[in-house]
Amino acid sequence: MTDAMIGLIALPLAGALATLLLPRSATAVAIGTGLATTVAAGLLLSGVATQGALHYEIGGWSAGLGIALRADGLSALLLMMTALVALAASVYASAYFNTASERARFWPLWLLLWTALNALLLSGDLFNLYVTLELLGLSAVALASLSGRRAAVAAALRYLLVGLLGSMMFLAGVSLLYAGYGTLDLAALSHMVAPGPSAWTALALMTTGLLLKTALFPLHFWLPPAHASAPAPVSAVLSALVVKAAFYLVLRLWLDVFATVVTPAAANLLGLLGAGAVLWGSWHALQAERLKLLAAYSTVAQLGYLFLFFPLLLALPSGPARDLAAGGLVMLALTHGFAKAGLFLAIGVIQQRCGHDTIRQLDGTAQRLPATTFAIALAGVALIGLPPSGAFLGKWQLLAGAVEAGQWLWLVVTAVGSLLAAAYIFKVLGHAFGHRPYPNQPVTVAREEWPALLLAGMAALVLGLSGAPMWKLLELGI
Amino acid sequence: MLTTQILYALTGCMIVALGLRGALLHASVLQRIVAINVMGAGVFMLLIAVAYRGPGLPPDPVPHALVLTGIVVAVSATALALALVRRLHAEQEDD
Amino acid sequence: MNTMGLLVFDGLLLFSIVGLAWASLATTDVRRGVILFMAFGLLLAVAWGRLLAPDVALAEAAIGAGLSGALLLAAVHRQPRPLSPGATHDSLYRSAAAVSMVVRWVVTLLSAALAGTLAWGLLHAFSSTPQDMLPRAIAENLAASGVSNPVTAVLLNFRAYDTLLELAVLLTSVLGIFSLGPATPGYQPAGPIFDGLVRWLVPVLILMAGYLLWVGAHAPGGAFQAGATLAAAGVVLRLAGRARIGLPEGFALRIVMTAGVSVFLLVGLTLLLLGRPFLGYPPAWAGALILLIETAAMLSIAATLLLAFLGGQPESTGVKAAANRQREEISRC
Amino acid sequence: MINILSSILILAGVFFYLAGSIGLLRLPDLYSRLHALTKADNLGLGLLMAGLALHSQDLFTMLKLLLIWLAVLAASATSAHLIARQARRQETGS
Repeated sequence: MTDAMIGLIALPLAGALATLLLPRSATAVAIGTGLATTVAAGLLLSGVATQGALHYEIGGWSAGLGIALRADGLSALLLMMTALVALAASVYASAYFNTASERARFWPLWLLLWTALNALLLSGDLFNLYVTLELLGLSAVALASLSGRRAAVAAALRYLLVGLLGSMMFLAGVSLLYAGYGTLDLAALSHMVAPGPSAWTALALMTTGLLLKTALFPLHFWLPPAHASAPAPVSAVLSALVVKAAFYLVLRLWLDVFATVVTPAAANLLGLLGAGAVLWGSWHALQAERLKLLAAYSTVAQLGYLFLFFPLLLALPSGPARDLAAGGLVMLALTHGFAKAGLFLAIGVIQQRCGHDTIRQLDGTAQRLPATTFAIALAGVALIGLPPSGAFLGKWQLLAGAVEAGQWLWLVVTAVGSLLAAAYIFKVLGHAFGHRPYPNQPVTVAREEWPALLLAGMAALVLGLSGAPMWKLLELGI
Repeated sequence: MLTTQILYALTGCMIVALGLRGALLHASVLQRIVAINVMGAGVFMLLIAVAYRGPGLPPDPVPHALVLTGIVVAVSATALALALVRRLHAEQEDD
Repeated sequence: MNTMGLLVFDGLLLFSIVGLAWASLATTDVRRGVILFMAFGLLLAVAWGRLLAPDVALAEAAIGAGLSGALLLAAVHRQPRPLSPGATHDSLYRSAAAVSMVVRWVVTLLSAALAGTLAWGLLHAFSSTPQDMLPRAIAENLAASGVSNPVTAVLLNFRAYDTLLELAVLLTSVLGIFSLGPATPGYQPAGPIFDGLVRWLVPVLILMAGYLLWVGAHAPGGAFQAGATLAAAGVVLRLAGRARIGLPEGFALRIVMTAGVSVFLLVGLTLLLLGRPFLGYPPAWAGALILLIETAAMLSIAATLLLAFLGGQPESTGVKAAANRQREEISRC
Repeated sequence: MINILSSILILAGVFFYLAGSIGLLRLPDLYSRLHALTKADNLGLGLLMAGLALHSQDLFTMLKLLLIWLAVLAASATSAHLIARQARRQETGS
């Protein structure tokens, strides 16, 4: 099973090299690599489900001297989501890019991004995490600027500089921890870290750096332009996976490594910022005139929900109520990943077939692109949090936890945010189902619409029904 | 506590702050890139100071290796940022 | 007296370093800022030497000050005129004048608070006895690592996985640069004096790169310092206006760019197939495998750093020669 | 004896460096500044290297010090030439 961990890193990395060296068969190599990587993620998930948390010492050196890879329920689930979303987006991308030179530039960077995501989710070492963050940041920026258009390049540049600032803060925190405890191994640190000036400062620095990267309000300013001007499959992965990788690290640090250091007051601050993100992001999504911008602002809002869980998880005593809240958090994160990827892919189809993504001019899209419109509707169900989507379960646990902990503010924020989400989704659907008769015949573009439909369907239907096994898996984790 | 270690570590903190301030305030994007590099150098100084054990004693090699990696990562990021700047200027001139 | 002298030296050095950092960021003349930043990098190299980190000092001088400086200076050169700061970036960022005094003070206080907190945490960390279990573990395992320079042992054996990913970062950066456009036009052929310098400097740099690579196993040096030196040879050739700067073309170029990651990964996976851990070198083979990986890494590092300086994928020489005749060259030397 | 000799050499080297730096700051135009800087610094570095070479244990270190001096000599001569030529071109307005 531990070989699956190496596979998750070595396969996409080898694939990146192969697509670079063999540009003519790059698409076939990349899809093959994607399938193999997805199999590895499945193997790891089943391994964690049967054997519990796994770890692997690279080079055979004990953790601390060397670098250890670790996988528990949380990271195995996120790795599986990464594989499914990235595979679907790969199939989509194989039809999306028209010219051979575009494809030759896209595939190596794409597989490097995938490598970075897997490496980050598996890493058990602080400095190694910094390297994976940089690999992730640089490959994401390179992909976001792929079109070479001015808006995309300007957004990518800002994305890069903000990301670097975040990495530097993270690295400053790492230095501080190494000065205090003499190790970079996360597992060892979680036993050693004690409340005190160096732990507080390190946590504050690393969290600030990661919040910049995960675009938590008010540090979200760079996200909408970058996500809205990237090519569709790239936007999908940026919104669904890349920001979530930084969120995963915040979660890992707060609930695992620094569990003894974090205070309810600090968690409340994160919760308040999350509330700000929900309201601000949803409001701007409602105001957006372009579909991609709407989706990007919706990402700001959806990340906000995830931070609402922090004060709850700190307030609730460990026990079934807290476990359920933690499960709800993961469920919400997974659902958003699938739904947002599906949404961005569907928007990409509209943009390519209709030549624009202006919401006001969508009239009749439902007649011309029925499958795409259906994918948007399914993704919308998940973004609003209607049953039977996974987000419904997630938000339900959020509300239950808030009631349990007596923190009513989060209840109000969730309700308002969901109403706003319903408003912006129905606004889009309202235009898409516009009454104006549309002369064209319905179009289906299978290789682009299937991935979008499957991802959205996963979010709206499958995840909600797979709650029980997932809860069990998570108990092995955090 | 070693005086040398503290002296260099505190200087590192100052350089980090100078870099951060420049990165947030500068209008010129090239100088923002320089500022981020300065900030990185400050962090590297912290690490090298942490590694120092005193005159005549072998320093801890781990932070040295980390800084070497960090320097290469920093130059990679700088190179990409400068390529983006160049492309942006080319696009602006086309307008 | 000796410690007193060292303290004075430290004080002067650190004062100059902070002063240069301040000056490089305080000026509104970008070119001046970049040159001061390069001086800052060189003094940092002295500081690393003072703190007994010669490996880092070499890398800082070659990469941090040298190549970063060259990249930045080339970028300053390419900036569209007028060079007055703010004016060219209005569309992107608020101009300097528009940033109000209040914002300036808030950011300054914020940065000062960061420095203060960081110092507070660090002093606290220093006040406890240093944690020496990791250096001790390295010393104990050094014999099995295949090299006797502990920094090389950490970089290429104990934490080899970091270095593998770091090479992937370099590759990513160059692929990103490639996708943003072709290389910048070359420079005019240099005059006789500069050309004379180049003629003997380049062989010396190549020799030095080989030496640094070899010596890295037991003394300061290694693939990164060697790769940067090799890249510097290419940069000098480029500045002298040579058409050929030692980079291969087409498929061969892609091979050189990926050699570091490829060889690293192949070694790691082969060991896995032979029943050892991923990247777990057998002690008897470790020295040879590290040298193999470092050689490939040096070539990739040199190629990627040089390509970063070119700012894109070089056109093949035949095309370039034709284009050069028409193209207006930037005069620099 | 060796100690005293090397100290004298190093102090002399430092003096030339100081003179060169003062020249850089005080002299009126680019050419004279360049003149002061390169001449004085090259001599200063040579003296410094000679002083250090007396301290070195083996021949190899001495050779390396000599090599450093030669490399700096060549580099500073070339860069001084390039700077001066560029300045002259700007003056003549070509």
